[in-house]
Amino acid sequence: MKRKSLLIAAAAAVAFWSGSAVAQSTIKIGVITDRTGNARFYAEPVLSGIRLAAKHINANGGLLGKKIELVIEDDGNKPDVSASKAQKLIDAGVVAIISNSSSTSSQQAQNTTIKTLTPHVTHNGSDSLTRKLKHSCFFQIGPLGSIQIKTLMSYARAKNYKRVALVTDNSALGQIIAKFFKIFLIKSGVKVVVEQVIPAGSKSALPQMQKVRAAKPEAIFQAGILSREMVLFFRAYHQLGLKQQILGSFNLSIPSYLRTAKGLMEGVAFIDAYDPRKPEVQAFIKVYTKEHGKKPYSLPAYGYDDLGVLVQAIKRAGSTDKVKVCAALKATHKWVGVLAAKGTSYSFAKGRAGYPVEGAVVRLIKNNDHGPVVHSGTK
Amino acid sequence: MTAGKTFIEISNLSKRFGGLTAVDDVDFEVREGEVLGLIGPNGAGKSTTFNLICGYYPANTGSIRLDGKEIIGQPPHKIAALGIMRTFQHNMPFEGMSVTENVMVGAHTTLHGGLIPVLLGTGRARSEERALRKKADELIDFVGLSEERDTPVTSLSFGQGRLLETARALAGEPRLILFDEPAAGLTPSECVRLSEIIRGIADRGIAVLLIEHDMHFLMSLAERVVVLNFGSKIADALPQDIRNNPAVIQAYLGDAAVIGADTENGSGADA
Amino acid sequence: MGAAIRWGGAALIMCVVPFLLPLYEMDVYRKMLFWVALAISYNFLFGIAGQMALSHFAFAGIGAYTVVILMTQAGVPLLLAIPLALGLAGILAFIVSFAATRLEGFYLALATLAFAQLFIVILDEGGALTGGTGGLTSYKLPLVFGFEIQGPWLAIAMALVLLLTLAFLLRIDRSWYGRACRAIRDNGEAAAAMGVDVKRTKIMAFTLTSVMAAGAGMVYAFFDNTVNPPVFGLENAFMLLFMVIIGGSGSHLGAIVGAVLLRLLQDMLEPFVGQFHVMGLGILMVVVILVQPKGLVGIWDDLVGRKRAGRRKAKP
Amino acid sequence: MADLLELLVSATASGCVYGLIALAYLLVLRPTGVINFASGEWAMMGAYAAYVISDAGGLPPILAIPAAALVLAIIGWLTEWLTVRPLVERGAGHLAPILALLGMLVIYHQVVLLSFSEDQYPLDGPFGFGRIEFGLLAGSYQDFFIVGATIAIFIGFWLFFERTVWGRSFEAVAINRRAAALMGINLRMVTALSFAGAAAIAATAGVLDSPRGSVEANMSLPLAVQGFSALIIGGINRVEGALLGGIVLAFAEDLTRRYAPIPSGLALGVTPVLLITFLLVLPNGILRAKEAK
Repeated sequence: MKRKSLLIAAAAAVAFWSGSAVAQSTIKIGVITDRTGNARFYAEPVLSGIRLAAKHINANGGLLGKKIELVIEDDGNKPDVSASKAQKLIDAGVVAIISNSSSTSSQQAQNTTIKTLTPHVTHNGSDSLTRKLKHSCFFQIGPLGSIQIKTLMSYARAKNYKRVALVTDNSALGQIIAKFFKIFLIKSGVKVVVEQVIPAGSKSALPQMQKVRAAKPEAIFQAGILSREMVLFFRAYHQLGLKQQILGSFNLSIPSYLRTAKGLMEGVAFIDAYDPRKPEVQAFIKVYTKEHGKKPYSLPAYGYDDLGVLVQAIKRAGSTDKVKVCAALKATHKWVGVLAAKGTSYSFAKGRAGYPVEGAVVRLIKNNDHGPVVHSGTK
Repeated sequence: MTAGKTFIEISNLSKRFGGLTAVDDVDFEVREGEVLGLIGPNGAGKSTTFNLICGYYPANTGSIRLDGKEIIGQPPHKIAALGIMRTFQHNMPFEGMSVTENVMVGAHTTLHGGLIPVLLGTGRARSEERALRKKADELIDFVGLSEERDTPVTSLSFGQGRLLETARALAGEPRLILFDEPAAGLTPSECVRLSEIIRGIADRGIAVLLIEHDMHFLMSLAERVVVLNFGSKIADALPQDIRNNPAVIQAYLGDAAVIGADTENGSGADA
Repeated sequence: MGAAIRWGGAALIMCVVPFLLPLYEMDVYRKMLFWVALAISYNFLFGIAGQMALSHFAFAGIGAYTVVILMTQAGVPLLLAIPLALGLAGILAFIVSFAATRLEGFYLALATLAFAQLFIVILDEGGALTGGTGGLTSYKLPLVFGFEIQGPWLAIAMALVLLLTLAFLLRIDRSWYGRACRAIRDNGEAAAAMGVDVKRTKIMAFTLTSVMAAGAGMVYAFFDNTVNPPVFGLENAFMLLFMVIIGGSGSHLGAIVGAVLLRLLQDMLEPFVGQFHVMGLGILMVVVILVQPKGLVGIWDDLVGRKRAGRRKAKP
Repeated sequence: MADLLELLVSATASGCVYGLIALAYLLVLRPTGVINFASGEWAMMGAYAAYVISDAGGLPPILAIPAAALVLAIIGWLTEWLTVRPLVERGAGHLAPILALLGMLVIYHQVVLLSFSEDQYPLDGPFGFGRIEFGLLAGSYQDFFIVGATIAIFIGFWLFFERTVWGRSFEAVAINRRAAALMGINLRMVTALSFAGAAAIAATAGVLDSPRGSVEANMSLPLAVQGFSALIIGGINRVEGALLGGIVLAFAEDLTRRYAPIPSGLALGVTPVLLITFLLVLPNGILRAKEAK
């Protein structure tokens, strides 16, 4: 019995003994995505954007004369698996890694990329991803929670809100966005009179929204990202006859809300990460529609820019050497991608979160569709 | 085969379940090394008395004294540690364990080392384990299961299971073993074998308390018989006197023929 | 003497291997060791002591979080933080174990599942102490005698925890205590009649194995230098159960086989079946339960048994 | 006051959904002794079935409910036939079917996850979400519809168990399988029908609940947890216990969220705390078993 167990343990250990010989005829970019877990439905559209970008670049002569090869790993949105998969990608010889599952998973994967000094890019919008870390080669390209709230605040400035409600859910990202919403609301002298969480698995948001109603806020800031729970939020809002303006995060730009919360979102202001007035966006829409036969929204654009940022850096670095790519990424200055408002551009020169502070736009839901841009930037 | 001094003394024992008095002011005693029969019609309170002795239920009133010390209120495992072991009416082996291991569990109360010596793997812990295994093997030989040592417990026959339970109870070095209808369900030859074993147990100086419906089996073993009816004791006498006791005959009226009849087959299970 | 050589050999191999492996394989290897360490202690609790508790992974989380919080927030040195974290896990386990003495079968599963849920709620709402939903990150193990413990050295630490756990469990399993646990699993009433203190034995089994889980969790906390609630959630609690069942519950070897197999499954199967590899887990579970309730080691035993029986027949 | 009454209407509707899931657990648990953690998956699959039926099949919502229940009844029956019956016939222990069903849970979940391309789908209720008032009681059509449908289902089951020969035979099996078999009751049929019925009821719960939010794969685990919590709170011995447990649980959750002075995230602890308390203090739940007749 004992001998058997030990033998098995030893055999398993030996089974790992394998080398990795890499012949580089392509430029490998690693993607950690979620195809089996609960972030799958957000990760897949982003992945389609990454793929589209790779196809587009390869069709136009490739990168440094080589073709881009995407090496894709599934982490099932499990943080510890994500860290292992990051290592697997690095061992497979990728130049850089794109993290495309939840921010918790990206966070755990960072630990591997820090140790190996591998360029690591994600569109996760959590401020804490870069604040907590001393990772010099980690870059966020999505609008941070802080940028989203600043943009919303600037949009709402004319309305001069003094007392607002803050509603979110109990997902990791929803909590982090809410945290930054709160910090900036307080900074701008706005009082958060009531804070409510609609946890996953709720059957109704009525108790929370009654509390919101009782606190008589002038507006409701919405930071949640769980789709079902957000529908509960909208339903309770209407059932309780609330009339306050709702100001929501980028999450409400996901089109499936227009189907599940049909008719419930009229007039809601939400952050969008891209600006349809921009020529780059129009071009992206054309390419995407040709490929997939339907109009894209911001999630595929996140993926498109994830790769876009990396590619422009590698081009400037003129090499796939990690240190050089890192330096080039860091030196990214005034790069214009699909994301971000007209007239703004990416610069990592100052920090590791490159989404332009003025880059987010506010749109309103009109006729159950994403309406025109009503505001952009934080000024 | 002479009974020694009294070591368990039961007095004024009563147990009620809701409105039903299952055991009503019963008293009797068990002497060292004797085989004491406990009989009575169905529902007379025999099994309840058993379970009171083993500590499964607390008694409502009365006392059970072992060497003069009250044991009512002690949980079953403490009672076992005091030297009272039992077998079950329906076999209850530990199915996931070997025959030897089953018997070794029976010796649980005789072990003295704690967990620390086991973890340290001290010589004493090891020698205790070796001695225990040897003792278990001897007991398996004693009940005649030597051939079945490696058989999975689940494939033992019913009679073999009964023998296993007997060996398991003996492993605890008990002063008293309670048998709950041991002959029920056994073949005639198994009955003979078991009654030899029970006699052998008594010869070792261990007292036996025997509930049994098979009067032939019981009468051939018991040195003294206590009869219960509707929870009360109605007789406490030598086997030969029981057969002629009018109160007992009255109690068994419906089953009068059973008393003294030479039943070849064991009577059915006590439902 | 032979035993010492075998254990020493196993320890040597398990400690040398991580230095030979490429980094990814090393990382998978040490995480696999973590799962194996949890699976063997869980096997003792579930397979041998018969307690279907779903709190085991939560205790790994308690160990991990406690040691990190003690070191990074309270400034407790490592050598003191370890016993303190184990002690806290032990006390909590001792309290929870009273549920195990009152509840059986799936009722115990439900109660411990509720405890595991409660643990996650507390982590999520713990504010700065637990880092909330994002967990704690970017801490580091302090230098031990000027030496930085990381990478394969953590694999060694986990290997030692695993071997210690295994040695511990094998010893008690083959003693009076292991027999008492099995007896309670098979028939609590009969065990009590044999003088086994059912309550005490159950409490001990639950507390001991939970502390072992906490020990493994403590090492795990420094693998990626981050701990967060999703890792210690219900999904992994059930995964542990699947490992033990598929490998063969009640068997130490089974637990090891189950943990190694399921951890490797997602890496071996994924390249071939892609998104369907998680479903493979469910299918494997159903098939094992239907075909061989003793798990994969049961199949092995059957094969060996048949071969032996065949040989025995052939001889005379 | 108006707030409280409005909350109670909505909480009652939530409680009814929990109660139906608890009933799905109960229907399997009583005759077989098996707790089926996949009940939450059945509810989720029922919601997806209703979506497909009403979206692609064009059936009106009121007909999509029985249609989804029927689809799930078939799945429930197949589940029993494939994974539980072989185990029962082999005489495997109580735990084996529970574990096999856990395996099925993973399979169900993955099949749904991989068969649909978006994370959520809308499902319409038969009467929409208009507001309706009965004196002081006010709530949405859907809430009142959930309550009405649930009461009808529970009355139906109560009558079935109390008044019909078939129902009695289910009860007999629940009390003693062997004795019931000796009485000539077809155990196989009873078990198969229990699973089919449980799946249909779980599906109904999913279909009733989904219009309030949406149809999505993630809805299964919370429903499974809330369902068995309701079951334990109400007591596993009586059909009406399931409904009572569900309503008590929903009230506890919603009233805590509304009135307790704690962060609303911490209110998530209500369910596990209630579950642990009931298991340890009142393991038979609120409703005791009826005295044997």
